[in-house]
Amino acid sequence: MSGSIQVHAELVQVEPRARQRIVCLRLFAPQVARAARPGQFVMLAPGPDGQLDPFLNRPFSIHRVPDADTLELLVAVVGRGTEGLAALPPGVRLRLLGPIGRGFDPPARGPLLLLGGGLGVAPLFFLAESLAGRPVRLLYGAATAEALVSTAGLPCRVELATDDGSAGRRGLATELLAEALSALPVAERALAYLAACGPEPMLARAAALCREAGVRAELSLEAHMACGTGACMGCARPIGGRPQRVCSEGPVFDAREVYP
Amino acid sequence: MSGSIQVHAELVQVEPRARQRIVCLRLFAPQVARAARPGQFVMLAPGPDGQLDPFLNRPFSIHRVPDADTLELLVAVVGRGTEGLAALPPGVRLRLLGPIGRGFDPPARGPLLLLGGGLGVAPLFFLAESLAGRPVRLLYGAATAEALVSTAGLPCRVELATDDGSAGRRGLATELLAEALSALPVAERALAYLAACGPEPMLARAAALCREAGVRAELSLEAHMACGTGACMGCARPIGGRPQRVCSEGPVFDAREVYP
Amino acid sequence: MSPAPLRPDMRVQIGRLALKNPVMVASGTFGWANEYAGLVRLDALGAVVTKGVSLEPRAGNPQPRIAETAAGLLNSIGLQNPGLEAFISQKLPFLHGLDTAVVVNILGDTPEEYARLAAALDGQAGVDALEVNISCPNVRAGGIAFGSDPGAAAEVAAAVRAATRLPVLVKLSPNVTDLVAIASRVAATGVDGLVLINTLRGMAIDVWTGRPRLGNAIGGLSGPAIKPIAVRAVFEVSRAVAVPVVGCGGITGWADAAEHMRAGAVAVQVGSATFRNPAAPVEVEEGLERFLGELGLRSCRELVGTVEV
Amino acid sequence: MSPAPLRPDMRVQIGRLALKNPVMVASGTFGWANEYAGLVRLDALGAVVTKGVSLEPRAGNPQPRIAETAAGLLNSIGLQNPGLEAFISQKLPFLHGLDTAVVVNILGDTPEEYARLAAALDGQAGVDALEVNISCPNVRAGGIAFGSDPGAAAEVAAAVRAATRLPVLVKLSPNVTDLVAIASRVAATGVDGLVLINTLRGMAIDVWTGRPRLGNAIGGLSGPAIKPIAVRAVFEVSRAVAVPVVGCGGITGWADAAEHMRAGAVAVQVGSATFRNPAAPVEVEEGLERFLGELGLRSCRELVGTVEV
Ligand SMILES: Cc1cc2nc3c(=O)[nH]c(=O)nc-3n(C[C@H](O)[C@H](O)[C@H](O)COP(=O)(O)OP(=O)(O)OC[C@H]3O[C@@H](n4cnc5c(N)ncnc54)[C@H](O)[C@@H]3O)c2cc1C
Ligand SMILES: Cc1cc2nc3c(=O)[nH]c(=O)nc-3n(C[C@H](O)[C@H](O)[C@H](O)COP(=O)(O)OP(=O)(O)OC[C@H]3O[C@@H](n4cnc5c(N)ncnc54)[C@H](O)[C@@H]3O)c2cc1C
Ligand SMILES: Cc1cc2nc3c(=O)[nH]c(=O)nc-3n(C[C@H](O)[C@H](O)[C@H](O)COP(=O)(O)O)c2cc1C
Ligand SMILES: Cc1cc2nc3c(=O)[nH]c(=O)nc-3n(C[C@H](O)[C@H](O)[C@H](O)COP(=O)(O)O)c2cc1C
Ligand code: FES
Ligand code: FES
Repeated sequence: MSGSIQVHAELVQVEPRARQRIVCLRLFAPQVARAARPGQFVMLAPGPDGQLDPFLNRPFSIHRVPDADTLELLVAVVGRGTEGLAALPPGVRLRLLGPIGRGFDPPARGPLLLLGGGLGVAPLFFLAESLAGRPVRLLYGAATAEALVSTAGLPCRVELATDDGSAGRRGLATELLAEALSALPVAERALAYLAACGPEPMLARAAALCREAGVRAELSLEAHMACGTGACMGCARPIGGRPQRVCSEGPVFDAREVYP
Repeated sequence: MSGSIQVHAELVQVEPRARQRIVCLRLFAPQVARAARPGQFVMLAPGPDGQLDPFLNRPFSIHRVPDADTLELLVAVVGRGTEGLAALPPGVRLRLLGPIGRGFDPPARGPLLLLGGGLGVAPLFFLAESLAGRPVRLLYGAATAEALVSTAGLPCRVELATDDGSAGRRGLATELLAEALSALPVAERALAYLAACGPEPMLARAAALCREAGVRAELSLEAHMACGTGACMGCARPIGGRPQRVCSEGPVFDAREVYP
Repeated sequence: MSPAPLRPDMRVQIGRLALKNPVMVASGTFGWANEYAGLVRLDALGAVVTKGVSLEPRAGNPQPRIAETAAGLLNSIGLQNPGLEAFISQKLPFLHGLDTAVVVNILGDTPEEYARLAAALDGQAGVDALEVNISCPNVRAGGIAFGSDPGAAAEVAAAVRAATRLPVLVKLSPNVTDLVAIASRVAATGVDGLVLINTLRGMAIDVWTGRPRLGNAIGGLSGPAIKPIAVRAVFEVSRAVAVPVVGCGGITGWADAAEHMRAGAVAVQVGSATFRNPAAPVEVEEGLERFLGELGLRSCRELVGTVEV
Repeated sequence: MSPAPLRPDMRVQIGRLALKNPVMVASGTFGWANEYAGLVRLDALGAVVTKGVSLEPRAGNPQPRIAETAAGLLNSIGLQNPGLEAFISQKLPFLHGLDTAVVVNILGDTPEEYARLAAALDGQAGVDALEVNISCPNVRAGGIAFGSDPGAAAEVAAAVRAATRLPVLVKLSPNVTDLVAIASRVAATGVDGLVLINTLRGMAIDVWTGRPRLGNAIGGLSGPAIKPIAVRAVFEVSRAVAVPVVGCGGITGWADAAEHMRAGAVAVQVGSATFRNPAAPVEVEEGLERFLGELGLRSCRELVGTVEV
């Protein structure tokens, strides 16, 4: 039994969000917005009803819920589907299925670390905003300054890393994580928590670092999806010793299940 | 050897043209517009480059050439391709191949009759405008007044017929033709000429009437097309005793070849 | 007073299997139906066809398992399923509670395995029919071999038929030279109906990395892209065999279902379309009913095989 | 000074047929090439493959002959062609004048007809190779029968091979259970290459009128919809046979051509894509050359069969 619903969401606005081709899609979808929790995602039709190509819905993390009626998605334009979406005029209505899956499960107290690589930062905005008032550090890495999305206004401390040093630290976001973890007082480590989303090598490294430090970590995974409802088994992969579906058992998993 | 060229035509405007779903597409396509002759048509991509569905280009008669740089197409919204076209925003560039085929060949003198059924009237506007100053009568039939396109400003006499009598004569355009033919002085009949475009039963009736009256008639035919260049044989049908391609040997044929 | 227009009779009979309407969901595209509870009016479906069930659990193929193609997709799920026992204990109870027919899709590596599955499901409350998958292109042993040889296909069909009192549908693969020959042999075993088509074998490659877009390299093609092949298969087979044919392949809207039925299908299955619109099967049923009304037909059976050739 | 980047070597060899680049146009989609003079830089093509030529003229099938489908189309042209004699006198002279290879597609109802065509074309100036169409789904006699039986396919191939000194390509149909078996038998006759795939058999019906959307009811499916089937066919056959394979099916852009080549094709044919964009074959060649440059490959031959499985 899925907690998702399907609506025809109105595309309110398409806004560029980084110097590279990243756009923010703002959608009017009150029922989905109200039910959404950080780390969940939606399946969005790549075009209006009746369009047969591209055929499949696209999975996108819920980037922000700026008000109770609105969803924001942060979309990297990387292929035919996202190109089509970025070019749609406001007013179009698109099928949207959501909110989908198991989101992040941060502890009620203790230090909170968020690690985002590239577009993986998308769901961490929603998470950071839901944790406003608590001690949150966002460690955010991207290839270059051009690929960074502005974090202005986020209610947390933000540290940046870029591969070429064009913004923040030169290097990987996981290097920021290694430092942040070693700076954690040993007593606090058992209470601490990491939420990470990004490329798999980054997730693997983050999982290893957190295991060493004894910090609980949750990872948001990706997989090519057809249904987004748990029905097709398209997104299933071995996690914790059995096939689990990224769409319905995830997309957020405990790091020790993913990298045992 | 085709006289057509392929261009990326800019869609300048999409304008409703009848109470029913008929739109006028105005395209900036100077090279094609300058070469166009009445009765020729174009193959227009149903969407921007890279769109794989709908797949095939659509054939449309050249409706008007309002200035040397511009083509107007009169398009009935009847299926997936025309729905997509009618919904495109101005500024889009569409592949366009044209001008294509053999157009009308009216005589240098003598009375001229144009017969249009439904959207078949499209190319007759261009023809009528090219014959401005000569004695031209346009006989124009449609199902209802809602389906009629305004003929205001055309440099010819216009007579209307609708199936339900909601505009002009109640009945068929071929009834107007029968009257016009019988009103022609017998001496003028050998000089007279009919250009007809519309549904096949109308064309068949017009051909029969003209044959009886001894009036030369040219008919513009339709066929499902793939290439529009004469290469695929998709539009070929037996005409004048041999397979002829509507796209390259037509779309305008002598009535006696089509209905021997 | 003019009489209220009658709603067309949507009931269909596929051999001994009675359905309230001709629109089912296709195996593997609707899970075990519980995934769609709350999202779709399950009771509005003619039947739910389950994901394929084997005797033992199967883990399926490596990622990626889905690759989009022009107006379709490739999948190489690899028939992941929890196995017969877990199906009966964990999946069947929910299905049993639905007010719609339940068709269990079965697959095995030998005719005996098929027979054992059929026998085991015979007594189970909630199972209304079996659909025998001899056509899945993903599993090396079994699968493609049975589906592409008339003798082997008939052997599996006969084994299942003999092992159960349940209505039996056999789902055929389009990846063959002579589908009519296979269909005829299978029909002669006394099964209740044929379902066609399963996916076509296909492949896609990432040109930049040089790697196949599916972990399993080759997968099954489905979606609107294959509809013309499916309609042709339904047309040819339904004219050649006496048993009812169920059409499947590329149905996204009611008109596609009507096309399959005109070609000769007594019922249809909606597959990949559900991925883009979970409500697609229900919308297909509703649209079909309206269409029949517009044509003035009193029963959906009147549409079957009405193509004018 | 850094050396100017070398342009990749685009030449390919298909048995004894040498082409300046690997991008041809597919039979039946480019007429006799004269239709595209003035519209396309014909000399930029690797080869022109003609519409199928038979001994006698053929009038083809009734209208409609074209029906669009999802990301593709059905055609039932019915191999309309002016016959061998008129081809030689009316079509060949123009082709001969082009600075590109000319491959004549031939079709017959018996192996003897194929042999006569092959013999007659042998001496003709301007003919660089033959492509044997044993796969067209439109003509009842011949066509489908040869293409779907390994023995018959090999018989036709051997007959053509024996009747001519020209390089011979054999074009195979995907509408078969075991394409590799047919390909192997045909390859063993000593032909220069295999071309795959021809169209898939399909059908579409107008749901309102109940009439097939093609005058001939059943036709051949082509376009992007079938690309995954074509790529799979190229992959499987190129690994199984020693003769070069030419890929055809669903190519609209350079990336599709690269996909076919990674799968195992030494060269490609662009078919239906030309209908929407006459310049497609030339754009495919240009894009492929740029792509090879980006990958740092010195020859297009280095891309062939590089899929990592
Ligand atoms: C749970 C989840 C959350 C995601 N959140 C975001 C997000 O917030 N912002 C964002 O920009 N992207 C996100 N992605 C990735 C996003 O789905 C793909 O970038 C997008 O589908 C690409 O579509 P396309 O048509 O442009 O690319 P194409 O390459 O043309 O797509 C072809 C097919 O592959 C699938 N696909 C391609 N890349 C991916 C990928 N990385 N993950 C899953 N499927 C893929 C597409 O969905 C489509 O079915 C997320 C993916 C998942 C699974
Ligand atoms: C020479 C010629 C001139 C034409 N001029 C005009 C015109 O000026 N205005 C106008 O509105 N229509 C004209 N038509 C008809 C027009 O081409 C079709 O209405 C249009 O292609 C329908 O496209 P669709 O996608 O909306 O319909 P669909 O039914 O979805 O189209 C599916 C396929 O069938 C083809 N098709 C459908 N109807 C026709 C038809 N009547 N003739 C040829 N192919 C068809 C389409 O091109 C497409 O390939 C002309 C046709 C021809 C051959
Ligand atoms: C992801 C996926 C999984 C499938 N799994 C099965 C299966 O387990 N058993 C089966 O018989 N068919 C299976 N199929 C085939 C479908 O039931 C159906 O025959 C095919 O997809 C064609 O229909 P469509 O074009 O409507 O999708 C599967 C198809 C897809 C796309
Ligand atoms: C209108 C049309 C006519 C065709 N005629 C022939 C033919 O005469 N001989 C032949 O071998 N193949 C013929 N074909 C098949 C194509 O050459 C090609 O194999 C097929 O269309 C798949 O390629 P595509 O997807 O790029 O179109 C024809 C295809 C089309 C669409
Ligand atoms: S995408 Fe279908 S099960 Fe996850
Ligand atoms: S449309 Fe191809 S020959 Fe006329």
